[in-house]
Amino acid sequence: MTFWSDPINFIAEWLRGILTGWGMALDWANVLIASLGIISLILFSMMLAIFLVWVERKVVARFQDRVGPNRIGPYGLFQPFADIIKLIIKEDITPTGADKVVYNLAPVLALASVIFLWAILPLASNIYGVDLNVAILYLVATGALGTLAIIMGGWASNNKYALIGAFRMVATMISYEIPMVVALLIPTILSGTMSVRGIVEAQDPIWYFILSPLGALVFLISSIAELGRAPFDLNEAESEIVAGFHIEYTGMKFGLFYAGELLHAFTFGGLMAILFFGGYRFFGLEQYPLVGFLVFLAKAMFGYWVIMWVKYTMPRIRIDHMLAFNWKFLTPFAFFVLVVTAVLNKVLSGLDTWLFASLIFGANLIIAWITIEILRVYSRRERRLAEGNIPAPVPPAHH
Amino acid sequence: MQNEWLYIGLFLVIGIIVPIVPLILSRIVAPRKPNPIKQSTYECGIETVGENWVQFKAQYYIYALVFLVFDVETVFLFPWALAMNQLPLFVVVEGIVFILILMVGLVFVWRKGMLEWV
Amino acid sequence: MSIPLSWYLILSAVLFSVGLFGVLSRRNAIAILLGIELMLNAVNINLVSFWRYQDPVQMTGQVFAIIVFAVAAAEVAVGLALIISVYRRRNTVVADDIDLMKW
Amino acid sequence: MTPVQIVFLLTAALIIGSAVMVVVSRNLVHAALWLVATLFGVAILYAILDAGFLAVVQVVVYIGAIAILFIFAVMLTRKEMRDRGPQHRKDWWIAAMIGLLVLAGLVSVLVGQPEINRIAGPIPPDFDPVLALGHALVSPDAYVLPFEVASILLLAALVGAVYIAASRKP
Repeated sequence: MTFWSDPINFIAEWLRGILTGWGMALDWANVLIASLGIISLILFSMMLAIFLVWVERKVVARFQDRVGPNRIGPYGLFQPFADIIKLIIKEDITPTGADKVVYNLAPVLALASVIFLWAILPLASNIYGVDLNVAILYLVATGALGTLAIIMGGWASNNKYALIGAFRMVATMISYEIPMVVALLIPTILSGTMSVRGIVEAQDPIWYFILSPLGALVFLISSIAELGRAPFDLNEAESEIVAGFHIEYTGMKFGLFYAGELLHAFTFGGLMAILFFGGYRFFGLEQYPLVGFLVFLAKAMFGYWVIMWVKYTMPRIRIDHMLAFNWKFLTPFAFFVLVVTAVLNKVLSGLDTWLFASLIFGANLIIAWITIEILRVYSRRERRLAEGNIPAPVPPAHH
Repeated sequence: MQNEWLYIGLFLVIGIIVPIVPLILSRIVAPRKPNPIKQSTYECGIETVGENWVQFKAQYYIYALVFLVFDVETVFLFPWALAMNQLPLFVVVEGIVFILILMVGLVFVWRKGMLEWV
Repeated sequence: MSIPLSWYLILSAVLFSVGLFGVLSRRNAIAILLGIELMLNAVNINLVSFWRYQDPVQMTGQVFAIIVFAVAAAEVAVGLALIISVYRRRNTVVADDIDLMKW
Repeated sequence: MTPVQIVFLLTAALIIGSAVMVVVSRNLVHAALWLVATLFGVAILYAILDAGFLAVVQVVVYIGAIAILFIFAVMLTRKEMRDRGPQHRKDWWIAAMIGLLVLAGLVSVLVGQPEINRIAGPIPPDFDPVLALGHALVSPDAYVLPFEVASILLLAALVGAVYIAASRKP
């Protein structure tokens, strides 16, 4: 085994040789090597989060026709480090009446629940934490911990805005978790496995984006809501509840929430790439060393960019509209797509791969067309109703 | 099997420790000069009135309720999704019946007007 | 797997008793439901450990555990809905004060 | 003592300790958070028992849904029971006696059993518990009826709970 084809395992083998050579028991050597691997994986994700601060600020600046950070370092690249130093040396204020333990635990849990996701993320065909056979449900479970962190933070701050923000955020997250889980069922059905690595390997000739574009769309929408980003950022809603559940958090504790949010967005981009866009695969290029890793990062960054694109383009939606959109449209729609995919996958399974793909893609197109037609008829009716009820707007006297 | 979970356990432990490190660093470096005004609860510039308790809409609870039932049922669908490929078509029909029963619940809640934000 | 079956069973017995104590001693109806959750979890530990220690190829224990999940979810949904409904009408969540059905 | 046994004992301490905190803590939100810790400990136990699917389902369903529902309910009914006043009945010691009695009874029954100290056999290497669970839940000659009945049970719970929670003051 040469170094370049499989660097991680090469280093692991090398370390294992050294450690057992020192007389360490093989089990403990394995645990130590696994810990080192975990620490480097987490540190990589943390460095990525720091880099993402720069990416986010630069991209939003470009969307808004500004320059963005450009003073510290080339293209402002060192800006996030300045931010971190600032966050660390800021005084940490705990409001009176806060529940100290829960208050301090919440930001840690919020960031940790995102870090936990990296345990199952296959970064390349041979760089992954663990190939869990229930990985899909594991990522739903980490989302549950994130929800818990938010409600803990909102409650422990002893602030009305924080509690309202937490309630809104949790209502959003739990509502949109249903279509997200249903969207996760679609790759599970198509590949017949819950291991993310198995799902990536199963997308051999055809990405699942082709087999289930609607599933990918549902996943994108519900993950944006899960992240609490615009247009679903009711939890922050600066103009109404100032900043939502993290209003009372200062200094590094706020920093943890912020880093968690950015890393979460990127991780969802990565999951999007893994579940629907073939993960680290790119037309056979992934056999070359490191290419798979770079391909994965590029795809994840693209997913992250789409999430940012939506965020900085759309206005905020009202909370009743948001929840109604989920329960009255997205959830039934996701279940419908799931049923159609399951039936077609079963009925057409004997066919040739490309025929299978084109039939299932066609079915998706038909569903999309029917849905859009129904929505058009419905919205026309609603508009008529609204126009009938509301009196014509009175022109303003003068400004 | 157990080795995978051992790895996950290690990951959870280290994943909790890593976010604590900057907090400890900040605890060491950052100044600490608390005073009552600084520590008062933020409320758009006015004094806080009353406790942080505010009357919540029961609507939040209804959404959580609907979510609970849906969550349990969609989790049940995962074993079905896994086993589907190796079992006859009848199994797909079972899953569809399962989903239809779920949809009856959604339609009921919808018809009752409980999904409206009143 | 070097753990004797008895460890699981005793752990689950302790958990069950703690839950039972919670159910019997608490005044708040929500706290009583919390105790019931503990008892259900004790039951589930038993089911899963019997599955593992008998014949893992027979999935009966796990299937039962899953049914218990569903029952727990249903119980919590209806129980908390009742408590909230009573709270709205009578403004109390103390189980002893909820005596509508006593006479 | 093997590492697995140490992990088990730590988990057991977590479960029992936080379960005790659930039943004694005065603040109900704290009690609910301690319940989360207990449930997480039980999830670790499932992972030790090779029931990976149940471990994640425990976190998804119990922590992600049931605990959240509990916290919501506590906050919705918080005005009246604000941690003032006694949280336990006056005759709580009777409850403690009953609890201890039940524990003693259970343990005495357990101790008499012949196979109580056996060690679990290995899982067959090519046996996938998750897949087997899927087969058991949906194949017609296994547990398909409980599977569908569970769905109807949950439907009934949803209908009943929404009906109760939605009814306004008369």
